[in-house]
Amino acid sequence: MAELEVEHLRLSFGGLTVLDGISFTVEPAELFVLIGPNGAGKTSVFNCISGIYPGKGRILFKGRDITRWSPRARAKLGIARTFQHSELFPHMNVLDNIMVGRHARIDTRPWAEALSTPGVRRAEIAHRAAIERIIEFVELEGVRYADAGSLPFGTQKIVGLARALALEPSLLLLDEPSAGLSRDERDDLARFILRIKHELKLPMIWIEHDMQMVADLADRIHVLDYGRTLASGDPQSVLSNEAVINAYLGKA
Amino acid sequence: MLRKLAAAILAATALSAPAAAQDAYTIGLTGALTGAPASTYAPAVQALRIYVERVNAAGGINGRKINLILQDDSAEPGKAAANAKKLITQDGVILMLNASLSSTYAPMLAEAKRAGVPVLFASSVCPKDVYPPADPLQFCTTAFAANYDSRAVLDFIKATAKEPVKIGFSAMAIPISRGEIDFAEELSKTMGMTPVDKEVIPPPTPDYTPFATKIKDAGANWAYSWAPWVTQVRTLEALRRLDWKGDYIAWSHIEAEGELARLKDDRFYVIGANALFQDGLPIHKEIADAAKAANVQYPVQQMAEGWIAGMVIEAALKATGWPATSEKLAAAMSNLKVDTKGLRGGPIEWTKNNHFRTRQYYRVYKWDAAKISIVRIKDWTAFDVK
Amino acid sequence: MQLAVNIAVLASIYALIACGYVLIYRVSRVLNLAHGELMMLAAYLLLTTASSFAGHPLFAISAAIGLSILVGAMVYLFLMRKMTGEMALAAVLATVALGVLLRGITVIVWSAQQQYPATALGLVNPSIALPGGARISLCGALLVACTAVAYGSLLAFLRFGRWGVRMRAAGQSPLLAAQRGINLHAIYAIAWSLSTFTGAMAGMLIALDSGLGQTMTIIGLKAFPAALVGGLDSLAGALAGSLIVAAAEVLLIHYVDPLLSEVVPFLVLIAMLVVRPWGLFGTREELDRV
Amino acid sequence: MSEPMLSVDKLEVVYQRAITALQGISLGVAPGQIVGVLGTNGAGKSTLLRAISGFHGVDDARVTEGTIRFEGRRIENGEPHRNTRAGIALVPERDKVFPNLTVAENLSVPVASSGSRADMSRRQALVFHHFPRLGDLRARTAGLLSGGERQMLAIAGALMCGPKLLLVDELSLGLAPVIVSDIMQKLVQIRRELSLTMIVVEQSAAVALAVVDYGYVLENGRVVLDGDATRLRDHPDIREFYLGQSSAGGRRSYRTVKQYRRNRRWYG
Amino acid sequence: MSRLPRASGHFRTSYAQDFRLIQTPLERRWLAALLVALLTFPFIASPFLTDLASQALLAMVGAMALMLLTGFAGQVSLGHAGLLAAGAFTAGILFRETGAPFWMTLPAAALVGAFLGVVFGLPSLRLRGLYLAVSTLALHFLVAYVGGEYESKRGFSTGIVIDPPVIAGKAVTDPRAWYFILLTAAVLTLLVCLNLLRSRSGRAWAAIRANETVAEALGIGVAANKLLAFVISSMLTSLAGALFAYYRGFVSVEAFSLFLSIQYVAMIIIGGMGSVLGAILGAVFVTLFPYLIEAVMQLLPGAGAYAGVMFAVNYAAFGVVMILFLVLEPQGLVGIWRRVQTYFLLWPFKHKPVAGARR
Repeated sequence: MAELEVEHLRLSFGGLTVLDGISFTVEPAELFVLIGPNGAGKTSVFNCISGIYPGKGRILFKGRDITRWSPRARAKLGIARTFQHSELFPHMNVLDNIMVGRHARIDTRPWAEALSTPGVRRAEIAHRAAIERIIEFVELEGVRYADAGSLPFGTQKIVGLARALALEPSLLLLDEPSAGLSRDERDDLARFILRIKHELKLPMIWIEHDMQMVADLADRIHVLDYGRTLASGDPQSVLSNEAVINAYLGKA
Repeated sequence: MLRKLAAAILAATALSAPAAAQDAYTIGLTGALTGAPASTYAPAVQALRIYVERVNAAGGINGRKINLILQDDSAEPGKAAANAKKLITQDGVILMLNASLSSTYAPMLAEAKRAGVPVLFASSVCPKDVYPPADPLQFCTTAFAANYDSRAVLDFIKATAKEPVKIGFSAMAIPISRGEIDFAEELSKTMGMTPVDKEVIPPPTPDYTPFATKIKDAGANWAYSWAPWVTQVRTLEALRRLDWKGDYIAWSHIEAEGELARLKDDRFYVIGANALFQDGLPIHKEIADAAKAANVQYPVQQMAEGWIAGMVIEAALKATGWPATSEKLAAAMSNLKVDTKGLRGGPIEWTKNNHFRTRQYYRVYKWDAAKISIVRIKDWTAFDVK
Repeated sequence: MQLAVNIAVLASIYALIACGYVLIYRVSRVLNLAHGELMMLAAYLLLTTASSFAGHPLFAISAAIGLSILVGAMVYLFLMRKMTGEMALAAVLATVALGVLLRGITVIVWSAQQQYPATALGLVNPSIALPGGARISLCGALLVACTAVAYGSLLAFLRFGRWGVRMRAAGQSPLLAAQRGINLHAIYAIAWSLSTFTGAMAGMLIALDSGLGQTMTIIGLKAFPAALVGGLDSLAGALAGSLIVAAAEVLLIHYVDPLLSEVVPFLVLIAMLVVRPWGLFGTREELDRV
Repeated sequence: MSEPMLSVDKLEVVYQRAITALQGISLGVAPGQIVGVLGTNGAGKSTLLRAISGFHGVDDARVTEGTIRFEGRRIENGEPHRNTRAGIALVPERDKVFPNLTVAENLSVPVASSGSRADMSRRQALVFHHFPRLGDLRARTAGLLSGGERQMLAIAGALMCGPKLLLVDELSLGLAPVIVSDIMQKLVQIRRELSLTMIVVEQSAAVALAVVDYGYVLENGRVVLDGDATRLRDHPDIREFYLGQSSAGGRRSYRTVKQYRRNRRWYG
Repeated sequence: MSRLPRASGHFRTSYAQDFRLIQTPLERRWLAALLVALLTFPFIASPFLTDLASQALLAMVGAMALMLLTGFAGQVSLGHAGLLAAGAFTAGILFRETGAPFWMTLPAAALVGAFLGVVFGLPSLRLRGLYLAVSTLALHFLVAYVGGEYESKRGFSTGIVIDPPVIAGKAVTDPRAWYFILLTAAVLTLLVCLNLLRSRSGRAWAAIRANETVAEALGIGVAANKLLAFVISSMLTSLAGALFAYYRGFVSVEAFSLFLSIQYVAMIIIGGMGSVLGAILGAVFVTLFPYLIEAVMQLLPGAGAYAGVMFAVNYAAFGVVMILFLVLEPQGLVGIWRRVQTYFLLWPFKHKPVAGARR
């Protein structure tokens, strides 16, 4: 059974149609890559899957129809994402940023928190330990207590990835994680993505502009253009598709 | 946190500097000296201040000076409470004065009761507790008196009106004014008048015409307002602009004398307990000279209220003797008779049971277009206060 | 008929004050809570010029207006300019602090006493009979006229005037406006001056009509819901909002309970915020995008 | 090379008094040149353009070291409107038009250094000549324009400032390649007619390298590579990273990245 | 929120240490000294100074509550005075109508506060920033209107008088006793705030404040957490209002004017946004400042000569100082405090190395 099924997803703002009937499925532990020119609607697909935009159509996750679910409920179900510009909370340190990502997995009550009951203390410490494993996983030990806003751009993107992982997700949405990274940082990123795929066995949807990374890593590619599907399939066939080359890669 | 302590220490050193002088009668006042209602209270407080300065310049009382400490509360009760606390604990006053809105009474009295310090309301509305049976610690010199005023007003209307009275009322939306107008409305019915309309007007009102329209449309031929001056006079002005021709009577606040001359309205009566400066009594000249010498900010016509408070305080302290304590002062005040030298219709007399005055006197004035001056319509009429 | 006149006068008062809030908010996204105090200051300035130019009321009025325009520009240059880039709340608080300062200054200079600039100018304020048996005071009529003229010329200026268009541009996107060669400081200073100018007109006319005291500031605050009901960034909205609030107020006074007039503007405001949070004519803030 | 019109020397820009966005950037632009600035997202390209056009109060950014000279005058930390009036006009990446104003109003906003009415109408005629589409849409509200029309309006707005130096930020962003190359050609044409100088910032190296005379590549706030267009086009790294072409087959696959932590992380 | 380990030579060896409020022995010693100072203060200071300190402590409770809402959860409120009034009126009305004792009126006030928190918070689901501030302002006027109507309908024209609370069979009137009651209230509020801020809710608020959309996508219930912030803040504020009523022995609408709301906003801004310490410093500053000016002006030569305008000058000076703070020190008192601290920590160096410096 497919992990995620998106059927006839449509989205429009005012008169502007952003998504015009997109359909695709993501299989377990699959690295599913979404490409397309700027403004093609890739991030809008993410916003629909994570529930920020009210898209029309159907979204099924592990067989359940989540189209009408709130973003919060979807997060609880395990849909985690990163953001194009990492969107960290700049005045919080790395640790707290990642802890925020774990919000949906913590279930302490505000009244108990106000009194800092032993239960709350235990929970906080346990989650802190869990966060530390993620910090190790993505090698952020050195910047744990640094304010997120003061970090270099590349590190911020990795913190964003760690924040998404903190949810212990069952589906990971990566929005242009490599944008703005240097070649070295891209190496790191590729390493982390492969580890997530092999060690955590997570399905991922990945929006990417770096065709080289896409060609090397993707299991399947889905091409969007002006809110429509242009092509879909394995990397080789998609990247050699004439229509894709014309619309997206251009005559460079 | 450390900073907090540092600030506290700084405050301590700064505030302990002006310690209370031990060889003077220390009295303190909290009043609305800034803020929206300041125009009613600030002139009275200024008059009181010059009065005290005059007494001190003349050698004080029983050989001791009066140390009058002023505190501003901007008519905010919280501030008044803090002021009262400061006056009692820091300055050690033996008498507290209030010249502010009625909302400041409760917090101030709470502090005064705890310390056993008497409170004198000067220029602020007299609370119920000064009427018989009086609270042992509360006193009042302010001219106006709830209920008695309306009685006097309605008596005057009844005596003056030539045709059946259809009366409209105007109050400000503050409890004291609303209460008085409600009382007057009920009373008017028992006196054979027809109350046709009652407007309770919120204080921040840019235009009074909508309210005046209702009074006029109700067909009133008389209107009565007992409220802060602004409400009284602006209701009248709005009525006149609507071409209303009826008679209008209002309480004679400290602003009245200047305003009668400004409005020049033939059918606008003011009723009050203070003699206007128009009467030209010797005491009026005395006040005018003192005000001129002190270079005051406010017109001399607004000084009478504070002056009377000064006269009463002087008499009370004289009777207390030296050394003075709050208990001795309260005792002296409970048995006091002060000659107002014509500023009021008679003396201010306090007994154990009555801390208002035993008799309240009223005079009615209005502008006379023919004479181009203010004229007295009705001389002192007295009401016994029970 | 009298009711209609009452509504018109009250709406004019609110509208003339409200457009000051709108002008500043629209251009610089700052809420000026010192508007009432600036109004009051202008009226007090009139009191002073009235005594300096005794016998020349027009001269005194124009001098006072000139002074208040200057005050508006100075408020921007010496205070609000320093607040650019700060939190919106801090900027609002700065205007509150300015209000406190101005209130203190007016008491120091002019005392807390109720004053009558009309008397000082030697002006009378007769009442004019209108058809239908209604009446209006001269100042009331002037208020309506001034509001009409002020709104007419402001709307025309913003729509067709070269600098009006630039002001709108600066309000929409200050950065781009600056990159297009517009001196934002000049624009903001103009906005403050204009706002103080309209506020000054309102303050002076109200003071001429009914006297001048510290309560003027509260009137300034009362017009604020009117501006919000219409949408803080729309001049036409301010006019409509003022009409709605004034009509609600006058009709409630007349037919229901005068006491309600105090809370009516805020009730209308809350109703509005629930239905259309950005106001009648206001523009909806853009959706957040990730 | 002739005397540079604009020279940036060891520029350093700090955001919010804490975050360094540019470090020691130096570049020069000769009159009439089109200079390209390439780099990935967050490399500091837009910051560089903004530093040249001037920071605004709310940016909370400052040039902390280095200089920017325009026609010999220092303009670092100058206010945007002054720099614009000195002859530098920017076509920003986002918020490039006033959405609630009409096209005509948008064009009447700019305050030019030589702002006589005749100059303005001459410029307006020029703009409508090059972008006839804008003439047709005169009364349309800018917020309702399509992406391409909006970009044209943004360029037109900048031209109305009467610039000597035109800065264009991410022209290709969100536009179809056909439209991009169209507008690019127009820009080249306008440059020729008005003898403008230009700096073009692009993420898409393909777009930029087609028109520029000289290019700089930025990475993490530093210039890592510069040279004329041919040199850049032929540079293996550019081919690999920005043009997405594999050079001579010797490319390392991401799939084969070493699965251990790179130890150079331990040296600062 | 977890903090950077500060003192050198002190390393964290367990996750629990990340969560601790007091991190180093030095901090513990300072805290102990402060506590001793606070406990002995009323026995050294005059009753008047004790009253001032009590006022400041009461203001701290309200300021911390507002800081929680505005400084941390990012929800701007100008209706703080309305909530204080609600608490005070709950205590006053219950006392007047039913003679309910202290220990019943306080929880009632908290409940009313919680309810009003939801009411005041509902607009925040649709409105942001200044518009939200204005909606809370409007609600403030409604609360004041209801309170005022109660006062006049029941004939309490000069406010509702409340007897001092009775604890252990004794009426509490002594300034020292009140000082300790209010100190306890302030310390408890401080602990509640710190506890919330270092837990899940506190992080959620910080996230919402920084970016609502991102917070929502991360699975944070934005609406629920906003309302939670309003409810907790309003409860604390209401309690402060009830304490005010008992402390001053009265309740009246006039005591809860718009200006009071503004004073509280001034406290958190002058103190320094987004810092509990800032709320405390701001509360102390705003409470004591008028007295300081007055004291300074009394010291000036010839103070008596301009007694007539002195209060207006005092009033204006408050405006001037607020302006100076806003213009010159946007970080507030806490900014100054941190600078001083860093200066001593780093001496003889001038700048802190940037955390997580670029590779």
